[in-house]
Amino acid sequence: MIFTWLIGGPQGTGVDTSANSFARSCAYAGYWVFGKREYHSNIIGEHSYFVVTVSDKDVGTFRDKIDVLVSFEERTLRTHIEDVADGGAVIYDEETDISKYSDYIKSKNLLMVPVPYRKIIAETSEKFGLGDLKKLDVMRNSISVFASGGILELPSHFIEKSMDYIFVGKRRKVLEPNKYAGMKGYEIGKMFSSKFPIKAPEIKRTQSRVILTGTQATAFGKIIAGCRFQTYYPITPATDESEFLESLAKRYDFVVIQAEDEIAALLMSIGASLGGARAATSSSGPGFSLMAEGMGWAGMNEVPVVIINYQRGGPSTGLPTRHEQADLKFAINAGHGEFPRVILAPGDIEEAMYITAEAFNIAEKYQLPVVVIEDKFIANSVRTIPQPDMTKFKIQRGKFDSKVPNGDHLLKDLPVKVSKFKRFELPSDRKDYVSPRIPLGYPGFVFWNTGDEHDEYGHITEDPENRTKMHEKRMKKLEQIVEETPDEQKVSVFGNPNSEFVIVSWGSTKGGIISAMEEFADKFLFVQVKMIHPLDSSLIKKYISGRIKIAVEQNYTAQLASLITEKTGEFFDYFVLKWNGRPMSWDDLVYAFGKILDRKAEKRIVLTSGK
Amino acid sequence: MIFTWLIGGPQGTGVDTSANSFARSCAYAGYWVFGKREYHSNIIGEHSYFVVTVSDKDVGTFRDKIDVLVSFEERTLRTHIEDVADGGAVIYDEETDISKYSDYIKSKNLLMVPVPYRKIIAETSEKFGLGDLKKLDVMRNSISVFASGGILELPSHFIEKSMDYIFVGKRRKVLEPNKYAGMKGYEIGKMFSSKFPIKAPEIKRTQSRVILTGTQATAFGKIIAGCRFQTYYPITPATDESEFLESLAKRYDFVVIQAEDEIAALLMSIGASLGGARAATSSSGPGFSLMAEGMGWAGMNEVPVVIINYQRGGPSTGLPTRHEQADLKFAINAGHGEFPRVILAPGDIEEAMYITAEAFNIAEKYQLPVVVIEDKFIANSVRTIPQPDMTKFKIQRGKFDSKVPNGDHLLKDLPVKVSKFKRFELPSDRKDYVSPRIPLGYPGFVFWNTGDEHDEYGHITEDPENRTKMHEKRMKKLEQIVEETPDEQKVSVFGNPNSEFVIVSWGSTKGGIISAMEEFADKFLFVQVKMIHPLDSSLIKKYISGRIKIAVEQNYTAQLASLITEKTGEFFDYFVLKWNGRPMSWDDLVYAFGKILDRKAEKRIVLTSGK
Amino acid sequence: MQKELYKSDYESDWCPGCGDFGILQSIMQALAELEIPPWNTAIFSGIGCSGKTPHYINSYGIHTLHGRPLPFAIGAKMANPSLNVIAISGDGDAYGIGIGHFVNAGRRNPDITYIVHNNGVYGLTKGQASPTLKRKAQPKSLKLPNINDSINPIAISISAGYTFVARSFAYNVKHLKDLIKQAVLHRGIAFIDVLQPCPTFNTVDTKESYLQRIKNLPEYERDNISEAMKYALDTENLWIGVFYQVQRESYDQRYEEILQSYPKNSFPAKIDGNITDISESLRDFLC
Amino acid sequence: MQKELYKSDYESDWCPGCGDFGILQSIMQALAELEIPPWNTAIFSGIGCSGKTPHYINSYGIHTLHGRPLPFAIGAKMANPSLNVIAISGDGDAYGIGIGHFVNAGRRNPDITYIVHNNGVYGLTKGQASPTLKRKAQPKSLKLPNINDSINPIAISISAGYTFVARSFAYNVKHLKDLIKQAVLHRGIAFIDVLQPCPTFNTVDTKESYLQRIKNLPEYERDNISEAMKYALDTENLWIGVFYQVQRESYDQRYEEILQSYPKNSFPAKIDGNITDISESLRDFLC
Ligand SMILES: Cc1ncc(C[n+]2csc(CCOP(=O)(O)OP(=O)(O)O)c2C)c(N)n1
Ligand SMILES: Cc1ncc(C[n+]2csc(CCOP(=O)(O)OP(=O)(O)O)c2C)c(N)n1
Ligand code: SF4
Ligand code: SF4
Ligand SMILES: [Mg+2]
Ligand SMILES: [Mg+2]
Repeated sequence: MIFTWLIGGPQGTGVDTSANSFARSCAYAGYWVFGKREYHSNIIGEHSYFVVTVSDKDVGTFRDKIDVLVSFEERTLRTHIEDVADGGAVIYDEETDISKYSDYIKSKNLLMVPVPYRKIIAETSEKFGLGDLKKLDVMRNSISVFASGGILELPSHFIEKSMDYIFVGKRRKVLEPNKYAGMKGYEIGKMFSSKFPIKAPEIKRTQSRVILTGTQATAFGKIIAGCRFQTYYPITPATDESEFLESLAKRYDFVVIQAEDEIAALLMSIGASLGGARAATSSSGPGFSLMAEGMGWAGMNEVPVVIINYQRGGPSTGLPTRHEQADLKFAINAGHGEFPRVILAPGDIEEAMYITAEAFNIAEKYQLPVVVIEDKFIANSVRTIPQPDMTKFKIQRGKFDSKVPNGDHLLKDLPVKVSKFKRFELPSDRKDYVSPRIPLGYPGFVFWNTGDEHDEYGHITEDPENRTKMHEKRMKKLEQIVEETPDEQKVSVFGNPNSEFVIVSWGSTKGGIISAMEEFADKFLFVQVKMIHPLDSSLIKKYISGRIKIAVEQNYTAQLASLITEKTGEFFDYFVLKWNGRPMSWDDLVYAFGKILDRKAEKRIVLTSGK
Repeated sequence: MIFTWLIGGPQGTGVDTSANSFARSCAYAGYWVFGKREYHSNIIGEHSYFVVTVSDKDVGTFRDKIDVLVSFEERTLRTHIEDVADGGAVIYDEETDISKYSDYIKSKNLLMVPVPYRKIIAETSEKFGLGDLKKLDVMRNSISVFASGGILELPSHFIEKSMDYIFVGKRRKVLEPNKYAGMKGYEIGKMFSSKFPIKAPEIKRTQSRVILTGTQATAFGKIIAGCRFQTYYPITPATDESEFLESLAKRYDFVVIQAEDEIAALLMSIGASLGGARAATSSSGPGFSLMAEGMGWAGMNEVPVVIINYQRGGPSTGLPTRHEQADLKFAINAGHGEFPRVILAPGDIEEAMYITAEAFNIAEKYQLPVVVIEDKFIANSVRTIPQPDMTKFKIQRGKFDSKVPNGDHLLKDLPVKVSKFKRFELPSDRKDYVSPRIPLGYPGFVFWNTGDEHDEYGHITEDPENRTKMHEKRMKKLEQIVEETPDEQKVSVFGNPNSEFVIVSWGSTKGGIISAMEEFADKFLFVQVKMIHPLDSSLIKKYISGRIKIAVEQNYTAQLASLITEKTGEFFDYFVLKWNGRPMSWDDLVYAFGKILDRKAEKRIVLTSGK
Repeated sequence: MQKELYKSDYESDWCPGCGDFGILQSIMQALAELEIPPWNTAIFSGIGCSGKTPHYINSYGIHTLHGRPLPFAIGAKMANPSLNVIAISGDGDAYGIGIGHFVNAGRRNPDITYIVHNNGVYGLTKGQASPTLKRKAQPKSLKLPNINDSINPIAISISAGYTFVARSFAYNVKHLKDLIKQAVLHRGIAFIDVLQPCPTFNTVDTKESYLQRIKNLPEYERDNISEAMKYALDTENLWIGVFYQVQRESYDQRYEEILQSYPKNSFPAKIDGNITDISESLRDFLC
Repeated sequence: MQKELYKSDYESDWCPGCGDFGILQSIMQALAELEIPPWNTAIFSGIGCSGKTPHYINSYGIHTLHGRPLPFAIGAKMANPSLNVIAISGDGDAYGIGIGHFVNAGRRNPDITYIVHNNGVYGLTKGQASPTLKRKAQPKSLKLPNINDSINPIAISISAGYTFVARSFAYNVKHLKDLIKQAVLHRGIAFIDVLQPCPTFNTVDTKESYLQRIKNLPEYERDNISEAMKYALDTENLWIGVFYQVQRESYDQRYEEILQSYPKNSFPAKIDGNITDISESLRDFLC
């Protein structure tokens, strides 16, 4: 069982909150949910919408066809009615004139559910003595969520529970009126439920789940990993993560700094890392573009630091609130000169948590910057995931001696003698290129760092022999990482290992691909690349060579595919691409895969769905 | 005939000037010269040196073996004596104790030429009444250049002529003393000339030549092309170009702006370009790393702008005064998201001029940022080149209507009516993706620009259909460029078209490769890639496929080779690499090519010569 | 000229009641009253709600990068000094990420009008603290009270060498319009900090709270820097009007002085098919 | 402690007579007199001749990026507030490319000492004009007279909220050393602009010309901002000493106030193999 619910409305009028409360209600009732948010780079007024997919099985994608459309103004109706599935339900304001859609409604056999928003609100206002009706307009949200529940026969107490969660703080005082008005809507919905085939009764489950957005999951990954230092500069869609961390700052003694720009954001984190902290920064394209120089410094000085880049539509300011995966090659090559770095790409919200946590281990183990490359679709979507299993993860700080003073003791007790620490000790072992590390302030020692080429102590030197070795020491870490990282951290593989076709993709396309593949039983193998740089090219080659290769990416140039060609010499046969700022839907992928199987596809399949 | 002359000494004591004057003297005498400069990131004191290669044929490389070593202090002698060729000459201060080198001198049969610097200076001082001997120490330079001339029987009036050129302005008053002291040195040199086989008499030539550094040639390229707006922020080795332009600013009414940082430098140039100027900025790695965001804006808004990136040793501050070619992939991918740009790589000083000039045509024709990627070796070397042929080049501004007001006329005469200009008109023609362009201030019209995705007028829009088209319009320009650019602007090809081996390289390795190939008559084909992005992969494939492929690059990862593999699927067989901050010498390349021909080479040949 | 001529047909999407509307009106009115034809003005903006302003005006409008309108604007002005160039920022744009360009522009004195929409928050990214928000203030979106002190843009601009420094209030269109007219006519960099209520996010610095604290600057010689600084440093009151004005050669005038016949000869849009003859310069390098 | 303990064995390569030597001596002497063990100090520098300073000192020395020592230093200080953190810049580094960080640090008041080697030029890149070079000055390397006005770092730092603002002269080691000691002891951001002759390139602002213009600041209450500003704006004389000092909570103190037990609990180097239990926070998301 799976259905799609969409709510739309002017930005800033509660659409997101409604969608979240509907998603939660379904989750409370035992369903898996996945919610996708579409909004403008605008504060109030532009049309935004939210699609919630509800299923009795885990779900990580959305469909173009809507089963329940929720509207409370004309624009949403106009924009989305043609996407409603045959026999779907449409909740609308009874005062809207729907006559111009009547032919369409009939032809699609839509179940039209008129809701007397104004009347319900007026009645509620009177009952609770709330006054000004204009200000109460926002109640349409609750009413429509409850009405949806009614149609679906979703037990109303789950919706009430989600309202309890959402109406906190100053909003608490309007909780009861919202529930009251909501139940009016619920009753209306219920009147139509008999005509609607989809039902959402409570279902049993054994497992505890949480419902998280990608930015929340990423933030939790940081906390789990012991990161206590985050810098940021506001930018969509990255900011949500930092603000979420700020909301938890007191609980975890987490230092979140709003820097003056992204240059400073990264450098502050590098400074904190030198001081011994697990430190991170999060941004999106335009901010990430300002970090190239800082990344090079961290690479040169072998400083562990974690950078989250939430990709959005580019180039430049681009489509600030829309989805794209086009920063990959930039991330791999950002910064002049050559230095080692790692690029990790979680494919969904759950992975966003674990891979982010793991990023700190890799950063410290190999002493380099790690970029976790996410995107707007992961960042702003919500999804139910199994309650995180803390035992899955262990903090590993590599060759770091963290026994440092923390201000507890008197400096007088400590040594006055100073020794020079070989922070960049050249390897004696041809398999291990990582040097021991201590933080600034480590008693009895000193070292130097410099962006210049340096000797083992970190002092500037232009000596050509030292240069040949030091540069090689740093670069060799990339080979070491490929060697030492378990395959399952590098790729995830799904589908039929004997299939003729292989799909290769990265990041948030994962959920859609897995779901769409199910339509074509056993026809595809799917390789999700999680560690994109350094790329384990023989591992990839093993999976792709000899098969018909399909690249699925949300960009114009098929960046991962071209990287794989560079490393393996294998060319892709098909490119399934989309760059209109909207994520690939399940329908998109089913269409593309179907075409390919039917041998009717062009080499480049450019997808354009979405509003 | 070819010989190598090296002068060394503490930085800031005139070594460069001496080398330039020696090179000029030889050039006046009819020779082709090539001079390579090695120096530290330091102002006064560290050891620097300059190698001048002199030949009766055009020369664009240097050799490790020195025929004439010029020193006036112990350190230079110690550092370089072991590089002197058998039977080579060594000019040194007669007061230096050379006994510890005597065995070596004997074994190599070196011609030791002691110069009584102190005595000559004292005598000169007395004759001209100059006083303070310490301050006159710098005369050692002139003396040693003249002494070299004496040994080589280079007619002394050529050296005098170069002194006339160099001692200008405040230094004019020391011209005569320098000549006088110099002639004393000349006489000493001459006393040894009979024992030295290499001679540099005047030779005839038909052609006029100029002697230029790479930065000067690049600056001239800009002037020729009508660029009158340059921004910069000081950085080695790029600054020389901007300072040279400043020295010519009055003559050409050239606006050179020292910006507050490289971010502003690029953006000011973009602003000037919007105003109608041909505008450029020049920097090196660390500065270039700050330009990623600005490049994206220019790409998004289709603004022509020329960026010169003089690569130096990276990453980070790296080796600020040393050579490397490691910014290529960064240049191709700089900036989040996808946008079109062009990367051009001149291979020598002459090409630096013509390709820079051409860069403005390409930038304006296709309305995008063009990066001319040079390097320290081109920037700081000097070379004789045929006098530039102005007829080779034509300014082409593409679809730019430059009939703009320039302040001459009264605004009152001009229209008050305004029309919206379709600055980003979508193509009607499937082969031409470039829209008409007018500058800011063009009477009667207005348009908008934005880093956001935009409609044809330049207004923000998040519409998915428009996005699909606009993004494609921009990206398609890359294909258009490959299509329309003549092959000879994309690559230069040297050597034997039927050879089994093909060498592929880019940038300043060119001179060395061509020279070294001559040692192995007809064994190699050499493809120098000049337009690296967009890459004409079928053109490249045509040359490389079926041959044994050798990549020659001054970096660790063989960036061009990996790009070619990405685009053609062809793997390279050998990688000749060097990343110690020193350019590849002729000897380096002869060694590497020889090994490869002998089938004795490892896949990666890492070169490490140089001091 | 008619103000309507300056109104573009692109629809604004600011929140109802936003102070930006007042600033937009003031700019259009000032340009109309100064009779500058629309195509002779180029307006450069940064990123933010404020950054959208040029799209709403029927002039050349360049919506640049966050924090960077000034360098773009300076480049354009130097390429064509006859353009009327205006730069627009939000307070995050100008005083946060962009303050490097802000300060450095003072040393150049380009002939540009710079209008900063000062609303105490990062509007477009949903209400984080901007550099002008007071320490410990906690408007609606902040998860924790503001940890930073607020910046003093007036004192900084005077210290940085700005030759025209003023402040106004977004809802006082007449006052602001008059200042913009003076700023455009001022030869050199003219900076106006505009107190701009953001009713959506800045629940601390509201229209009402501004109105309570706003005072008109008294009479004094506007080139008296210590007097100007006195009012700049008084952060109890919100003084509006021109704090400081002085004449100093503008950036284009400085180049005009140094070069032979800039901008006439070098105005670069004039170049055509003929390449520049460099033989005179090459003479030095002949060999 | 002995000054020698602070001397590293890495050889300096500054030009003979460079003012940087005096600054280096002053720093080492101040640290010795304050008895701060070498390993408890971390010195962050930018890029330039000045930027090499940490290599010559036997402390943790972090030679960062051009214009960026402050953000690095702030990060380290916040991760370990018990470190003694010093930042060093050249004038190009601090007042040119780095002025954005310079101004923004004023709002945070991190407990850092910031020493700027003010030599009027970009030393390491061979003598271009720095932001402190006077307009129309033309030291040796400049092809044209300086086109920009000079910046006033004292006035800007006071305007930006710095809580300790001072100036000294590189050749007056005692004066500078005493200021550095005060600066290190000051809780908050302490800024010292050091007039530093660059005999190699700055042929305009020479040791002699500085000596003629230097004057000791008179007595006044150091927290009097208008008095401080008066001397800051007087550019005829080169006033040295402390212009301004005031107590305001430092950046780490501000976080200490807001968080539960920062830095003790969050001092992050302490984390070990155990992951943080997030179940309390997850409770909100259970469904
Ligand atoms: C380099 C970069 N970082 C971050 C952003 C995201 N961003 C968009 S608007 C904005 C802040 C806007 O605040 P302000 O400048 O005060 O303008 P307002 O919206 O308040 O008018 C930011 C940080 C960006 N576009 N570019
Ligand atoms: C991003 C960047 N741009 C430019 C440079 C080149 N650079 C090195 S030192 C320097 C200027 C140094 O001047 P200043 O800061 O005054 O220090 P000084 O050498 O005078 O002590 C510059 C611009 C760089 N390293 N990084
Ligand atoms: S968020 Fe604030 S500044 Fe932005 S449009 Fe709305 S009210 Fe105006
Ligand atoms: S160039 Fe100037 S600042 Fe740099 S070391 Fe030499 S004298 Fe000192
Ligand atoms: Mg703002
Ligand atoms: Mg300096």
